[in-house]
Amino acid sequence: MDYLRSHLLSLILFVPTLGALLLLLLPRRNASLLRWFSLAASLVPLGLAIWLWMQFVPDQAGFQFEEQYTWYEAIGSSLHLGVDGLSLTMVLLTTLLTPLAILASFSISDRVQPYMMLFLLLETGMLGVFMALDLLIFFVFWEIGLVPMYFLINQWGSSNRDYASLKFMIYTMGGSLGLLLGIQLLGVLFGTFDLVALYDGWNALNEGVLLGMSVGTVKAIAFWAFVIAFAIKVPVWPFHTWLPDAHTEAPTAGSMILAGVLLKLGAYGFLRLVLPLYPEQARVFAGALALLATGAIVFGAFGSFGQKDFKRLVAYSSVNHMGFVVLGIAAAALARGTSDAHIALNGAVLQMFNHGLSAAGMFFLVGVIYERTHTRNLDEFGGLFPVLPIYGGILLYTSMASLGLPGLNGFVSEFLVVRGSWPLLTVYTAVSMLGLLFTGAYILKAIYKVLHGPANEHWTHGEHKVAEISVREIIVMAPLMVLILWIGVWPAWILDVINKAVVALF
Amino acid sequence: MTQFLTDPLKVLADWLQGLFTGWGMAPDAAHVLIAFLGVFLLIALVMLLDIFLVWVERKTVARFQDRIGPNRLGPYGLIQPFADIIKLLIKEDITPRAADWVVYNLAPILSMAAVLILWAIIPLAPVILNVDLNVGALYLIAAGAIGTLAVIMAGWGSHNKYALIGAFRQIAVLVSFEIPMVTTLLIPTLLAGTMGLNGIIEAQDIWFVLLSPLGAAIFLIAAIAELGRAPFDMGEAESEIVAGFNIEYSGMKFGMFYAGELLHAFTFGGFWMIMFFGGYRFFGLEKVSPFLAAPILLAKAMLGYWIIMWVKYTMMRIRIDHMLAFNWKFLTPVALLLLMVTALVHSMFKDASTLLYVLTMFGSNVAVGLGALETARQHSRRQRSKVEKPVRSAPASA
Amino acid sequence: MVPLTWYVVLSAALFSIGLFGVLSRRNAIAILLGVELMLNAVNVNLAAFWRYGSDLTKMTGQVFAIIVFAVAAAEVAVGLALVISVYRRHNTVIADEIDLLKW
Amino acid sequence: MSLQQIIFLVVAAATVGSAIMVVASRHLIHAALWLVATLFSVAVIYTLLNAGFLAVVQVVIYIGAIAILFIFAVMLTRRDMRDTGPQHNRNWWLGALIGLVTFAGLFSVLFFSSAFNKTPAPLPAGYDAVSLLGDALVSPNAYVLPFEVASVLLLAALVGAVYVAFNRK
Amino acid sequence: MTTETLLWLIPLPPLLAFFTIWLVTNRSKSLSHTVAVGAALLSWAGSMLVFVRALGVEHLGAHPFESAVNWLPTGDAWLKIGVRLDPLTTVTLFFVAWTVLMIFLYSVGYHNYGQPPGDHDRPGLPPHGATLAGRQVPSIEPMYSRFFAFIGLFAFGMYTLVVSDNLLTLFVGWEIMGLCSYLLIGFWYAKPSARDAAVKAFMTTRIGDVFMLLGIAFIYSATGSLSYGEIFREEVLHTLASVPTPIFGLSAAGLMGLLLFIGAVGKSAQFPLHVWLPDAMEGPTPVSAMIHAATMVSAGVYMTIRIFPLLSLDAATMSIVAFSGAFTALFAATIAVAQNDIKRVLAFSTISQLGYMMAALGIGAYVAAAFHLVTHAFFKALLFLGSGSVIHGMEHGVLHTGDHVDPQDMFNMGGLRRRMPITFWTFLIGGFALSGFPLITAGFWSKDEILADAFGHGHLAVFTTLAVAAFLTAFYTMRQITLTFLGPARTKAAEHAQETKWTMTTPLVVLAAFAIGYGWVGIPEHFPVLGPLSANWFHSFVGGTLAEHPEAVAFSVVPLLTSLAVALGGLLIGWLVYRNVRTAEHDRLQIPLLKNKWYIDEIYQVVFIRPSFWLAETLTSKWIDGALIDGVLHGIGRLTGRLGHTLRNYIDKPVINEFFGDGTAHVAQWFGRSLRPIQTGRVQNYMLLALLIFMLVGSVVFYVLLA
Repeated sequence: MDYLRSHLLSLILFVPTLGALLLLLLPRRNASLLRWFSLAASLVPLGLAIWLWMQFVPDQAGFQFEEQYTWYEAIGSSLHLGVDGLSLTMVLLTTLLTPLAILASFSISDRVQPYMMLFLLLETGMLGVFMALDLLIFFVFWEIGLVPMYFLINQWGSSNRDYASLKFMIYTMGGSLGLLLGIQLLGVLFGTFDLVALYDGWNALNEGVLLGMSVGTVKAIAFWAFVIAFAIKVPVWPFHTWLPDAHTEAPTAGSMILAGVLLKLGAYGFLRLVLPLYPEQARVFAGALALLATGAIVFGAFGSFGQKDFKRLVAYSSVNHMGFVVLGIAAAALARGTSDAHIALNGAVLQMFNHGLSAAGMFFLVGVIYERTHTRNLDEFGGLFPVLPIYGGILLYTSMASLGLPGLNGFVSEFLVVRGSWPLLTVYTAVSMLGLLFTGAYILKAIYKVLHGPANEHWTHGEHKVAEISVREIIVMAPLMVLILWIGVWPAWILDVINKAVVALF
Repeated sequence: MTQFLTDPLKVLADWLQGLFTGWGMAPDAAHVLIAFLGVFLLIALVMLLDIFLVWVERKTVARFQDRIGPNRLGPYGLIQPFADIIKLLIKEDITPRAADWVVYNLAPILSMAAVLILWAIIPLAPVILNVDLNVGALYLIAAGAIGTLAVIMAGWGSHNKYALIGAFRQIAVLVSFEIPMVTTLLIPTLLAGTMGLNGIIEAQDIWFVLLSPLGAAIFLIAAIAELGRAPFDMGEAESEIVAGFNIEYSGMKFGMFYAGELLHAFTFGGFWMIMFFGGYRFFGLEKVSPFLAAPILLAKAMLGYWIIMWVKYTMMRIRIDHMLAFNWKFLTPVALLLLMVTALVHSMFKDASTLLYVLTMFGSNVAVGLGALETARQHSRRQRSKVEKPVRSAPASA
Repeated sequence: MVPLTWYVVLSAALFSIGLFGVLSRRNAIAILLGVELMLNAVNVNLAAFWRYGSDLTKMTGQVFAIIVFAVAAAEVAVGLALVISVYRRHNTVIADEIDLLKW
Repeated sequence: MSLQQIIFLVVAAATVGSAIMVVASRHLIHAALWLVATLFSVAVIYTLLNAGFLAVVQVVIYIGAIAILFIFAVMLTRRDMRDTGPQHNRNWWLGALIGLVTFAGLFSVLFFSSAFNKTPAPLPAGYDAVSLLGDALVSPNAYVLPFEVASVLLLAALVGAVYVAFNRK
Repeated sequence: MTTETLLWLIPLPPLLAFFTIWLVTNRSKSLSHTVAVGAALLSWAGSMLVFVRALGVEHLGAHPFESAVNWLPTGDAWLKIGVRLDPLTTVTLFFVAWTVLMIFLYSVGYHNYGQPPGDHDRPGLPPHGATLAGRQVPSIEPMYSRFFAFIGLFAFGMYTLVVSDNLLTLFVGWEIMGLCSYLLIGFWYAKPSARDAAVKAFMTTRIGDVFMLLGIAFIYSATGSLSYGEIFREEVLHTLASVPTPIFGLSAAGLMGLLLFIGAVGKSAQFPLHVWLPDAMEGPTPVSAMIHAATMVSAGVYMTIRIFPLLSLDAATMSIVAFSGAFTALFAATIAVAQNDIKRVLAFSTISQLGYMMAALGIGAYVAAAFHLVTHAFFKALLFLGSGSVIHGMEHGVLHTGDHVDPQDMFNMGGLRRRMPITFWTFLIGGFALSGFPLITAGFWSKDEILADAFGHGHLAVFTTLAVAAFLTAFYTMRQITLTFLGPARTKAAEHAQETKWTMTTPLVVLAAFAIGYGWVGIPEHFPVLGPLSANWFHSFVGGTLAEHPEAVAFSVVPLLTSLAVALGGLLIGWLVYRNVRTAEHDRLQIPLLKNKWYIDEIYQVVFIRPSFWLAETLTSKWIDGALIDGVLHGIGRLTGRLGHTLRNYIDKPVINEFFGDGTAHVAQWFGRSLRPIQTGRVQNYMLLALLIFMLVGSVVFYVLLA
């Protein structure tokens, strides 16, 4: 037990890798064994993460469950893990979504072994980013998370997958180049990559000359290097165009994880690195950030509303929702330390979690219907409600959550963000309301096109008759739905942890 | 006089030493001479014993086969072996033309020698240790190696298919069964903490058979194979390859092989007893006088020999591939496993109360044995089903 | 007492004989025999040096000898296996005739 | 000329003689048997060196396994068990030369260097080479690693040999 | 059980009913409606209990029942949510409970419980009737259970909204009702008109909601709290009133009020955002009643009354409210005149009545507004249910006769007075209440009070507008009654129309009772004769909600007479005109402008909806994302590709590969070729060679170098 306590994080982090390796030993033919094994392998971290949540002490500031192992002493980088309220939430989200995604991909029958392995590796990558307290480790996991996703899209994706995967890969890589340079700068400057150390050192350093420029300039450049990397990942308008392609082409479970967790990496980067490392620059450029965020919200909503492809529609909705996260972050950057900032950040982090739930759910539901009809074109659906009452109910429920209906989770976070950013960024907030309005528009459009309207005979009769959602798929949705409602009705349980962390950090 | 009773050899040696030096011989030379005398004495005794063994063997097999056996010459036909020897001696001494003279004639001598050198290390009594080699157990194997050599020389030397085939088969058996034998030899070594036979005997306040019955069993099996006696008599499978490696031999050369085999069997009986049944020890009697101890050992050896005979005359011969498979796939793994288990349990319980110690050791052995048997049974069942399936399904398909 | 020199000379002799065998026998197996001789020579040396060493509690010599045994066993096993398989393929064990490995 | 020296000389003579027969004899089998003889006398030399363990192991491994293996191999690689044709290759004289030169060189170096003519220290009382050897072989601060490596090597050799010699027909 | 606990519990039964029906009893129709009605009954009982208790409290307004819990941690504070029972809540709860219960009961009959399932009814379409023993009879609704689940949720929303003590939970209930209206209007989702209506309703109200959300955020950030008790404290209000904002020079309070008011405009279908309400008639009639009477639209007004303290701080806002309200009242009335669909008429009348209330608020008469809210809830529910009953009867006739006329078109009706007496009389009461028939009907008292206030506070413009609207109201109400019930039947269907079952008539009767009786609790003190008889309980009670008690306006004859005149006049004229109009052609008021609702929908279509589609599909997706951003990306990609190509062709291939790479290889090859002959392939030769060389070197080293 003690061992478990003291190595909890590394266990959570590496159990999936272990599972992936063990997966190699299993017979390749026996698909069901592989599936169930990988499911089990991904359930272990979930269990551990829940235990972690129980053991976590919200009131205690700073990082908990810290672990530090020497990794690359020569350049002063060590495998330093730890969680606070922010990362804890994200860890929970990741460990929750991965089993669901794996369960969702039970329908994959082509090269199950590599598929599942990639998934487990992906989980490690994502968890690593959330747990890392060392810039280099952070970056390493950041990139690790990229590779499996690339292959998932490129190998198991749909028609246009090559383009999408390449775009995803190159775009994100390109973004992270700047990040790498920034990290190097810090590392070289202080001889350590340890975040906790850098927080003080880097902030203390304010005047003087670096690389022939004034520290301010250097910091500003580094700031943008970081911001662009994360902005691409989030994605903030106008860096978002990789997202619709990637999401649309990725396999269902892939999109679940992509929307559910990968996007959060960027936002998390903002919270973990940008705000603490560059409070000054963040305050200066908050306006620009807010502008981009508003762009994401409004254009995301518009773009989503303009799609004919169900999955693209959902994909754009991610842009729209993540926009709120960034808006909250911008607000916090502007007025660090005020209660408005805290509220905005609470909203942002909670929005990350909520979007993780609802977006994953939406993508899964899209996948479900795609598996049955093999089309994502909204105009080809219509009137499916009588055929798929249960599916319809679930779709309504989930889309309402993503629409931000009060009583479901989306509302709480969006309200908090709006509340937090209103006094600070009044105009941007007001404009972003347009986005909120169109959120409703595209959600309703989807339901309108898919469920409502005169029944489309092609799907309701004959050999194309679509089958009702299966029990397995319901099981995938159930936890998401429960959480959606739970957070919507009683957010305190999670928001309390977030809030304490936020107050302690900013 | 009492000293003679307690330590006769020493008395004799001293006396002779005195005698020779009295004749003006260099002390070293005298010493060497006495040593040689001792060796001769031992060999002579052993040979006598060997001749006696012929009688024993024939009697026992007769009894096993519900005959009477030799019964004309002397009481119970005790004189019969001597008659046999005379017969063998007066036979013509044949060497096939194609045969390789040296090798051919060297083989029987070697095979006899291989047995005889074994006696160099047998501790007959606490004071009659012969050579108390500190690697006795290994020496056993080494001697076995020489026996192997004899067999192959015989097989090759007599330039005869059957002989060669027989030799090959014999060698295959010998070489492969050496491994479980060594492994099981390690068990007494491990328990006693020495490879010296006397040390092993000394250590057997509790006979090792109680601590490692399975080890004893495996050793016995391996020994029988080593002897090349039924059911493992691949070398001379009368019904298949007339008489195997000694087909071309006749007269005393054959006699040597024959006697060698008998003595070998007896000797291994003795070693078995030494390794697992306390050698010359018998509830403290051995302390009284070597004149008690040596007979005790011989009696025990005779018992072991009898058991070996018992096996030989009750079991049918096993096909060679089965036998090798049995060795490599069953006996060796079990022996190794047993060795590990023994080592483990021994190191865990040796300081515990004697009763507990014995019980755990015995229990672990039994457990290993049963487990092994069960696995084997499973395996064979699977094999059988594999073999039988077509038989069962054939009529259905036809 | 026997001086160490005798032993080393003996082993030198063994070694040279083995070397000759290795170099000049045509039969692959015979070559291996030569190798065995050389190995033995080495072992004799090792044992002798152990015995004549200053510190008898250092078993280095014997340990080396043992390891040489192991190596020898391995070498023979593999070597003979090779010979046999070559024999299967080319029906010869004459070293000169096995010269596929040329330009 | 003490007793031991006599014994040594006898044994040494036997060794060298049989060794020469190994490389000289026409019949491969004889060569193998002569090898056995050599090995055996080497074993005796070990005993003279108070290395009983080595002696026994020598017999077990060399005679019991290696020699037998040789004989097997010989028999497996000869249709009829008689050897035909010359046993030495064309430039055997070169080999002989090299052998001689080697021996000469070594002899000159060894025999005339004073470093080697020393006599052994008497074995201390209660000196047990075997147990010492055992400790040396398995004690972690001695030779356990080479020992393990050797065992692994053996295993590999075993597998390799089986694989190579396996008859794929 | 303490009143607070009770308050917490009141909304729950319908919610539980929703989940129970959704998850458990979905298959069984009878179970479902039992659960739903049972839940409604429970909430009703709770509300009544609370109501009674509330009556027993002195100065309830000063010290309301309150209880709150921490909900959201915000920084170092908590956002509390809770329940609150003050007079306004009490009266609202009262009518909500009654109407909801009645509507639940009514729905059982309306969806033909007990009838056989239809021959080819499909979920998503209204039932087409079944053949029973060769005769066409109404068939039961296929999605019966789902309907009850939805209205259960709806009721939950309304109750939450009413009992909550803060704007946030109010907003929660608000939005939940928005969802339910969407679901219920689109209940027959397979009907294109229905689904369009649903989306329209949701989106239109959402526009309001978005502003309301902003308003809430504004209030929250300004006052740090959302519960009425906090934000309506004197000092808070004072500060808010003093803070200026950049937007039309409104004070912060005014801006907040305005934002929230826009929300209400959306919900209560005030002028710019009224378009969804008429289309909402696509839903089943009980839904219409639910939306237009009991709950949703009332919610808007209720909220506006709630924030009245805030509102009243800024005159500008007040006047905006007043005028938009008055305008809506008139505007909607004009449209109502020209409608033929029995429910649409009612819908527009609703809009105009809500306009009344807003106007009343605008002029500061929030008590009157509340009063009218309650009475209107009763009689409008009555009217809708009545119209539903009429339609039902007509459908019966349609099925019976088999000639398929629109059962909702008033010009297909007539003479139903005899066919369905109960419906007729109740509808009549409702109608008269709506048109403010003097003295007996509740509508009269409430409407009169509004007029009186308008007059008394000197908002003459408002006063006149409202008066005209009132006249029109009376007129089209009478028109409706005449066309529907009086005169001979216009179609065979109407002849064979049939009175509906007790489940539908009972609610009518009950509501009728309220439509008459509820007026009596609010008779102004100074009213001749009647005034002294009964104290103006409502005024004193609800008036206690606010800190400063609004003084009852002095009685004057003008408004009284006006209201008498408009009401009676309207009724009379209506009857005279439509007494003998047989077909729609003869109806001279069918002006296209009015009939098409002033072409508002078409205008919106052109001004907002099309552009938004263009924005989304063309501008954002095609141009910005597709062309601009991706274009840039692809450009970069192509550029780098070109660069790599150049490097490869002009550097790598010639220089590195051919010169360095192959060159080295060639040299090595040459060496190899020339050294080849040494390779005899005989192992012994190699060994010989090696040893010879070794010896040479060795001897050289040993004998030459070392010596």
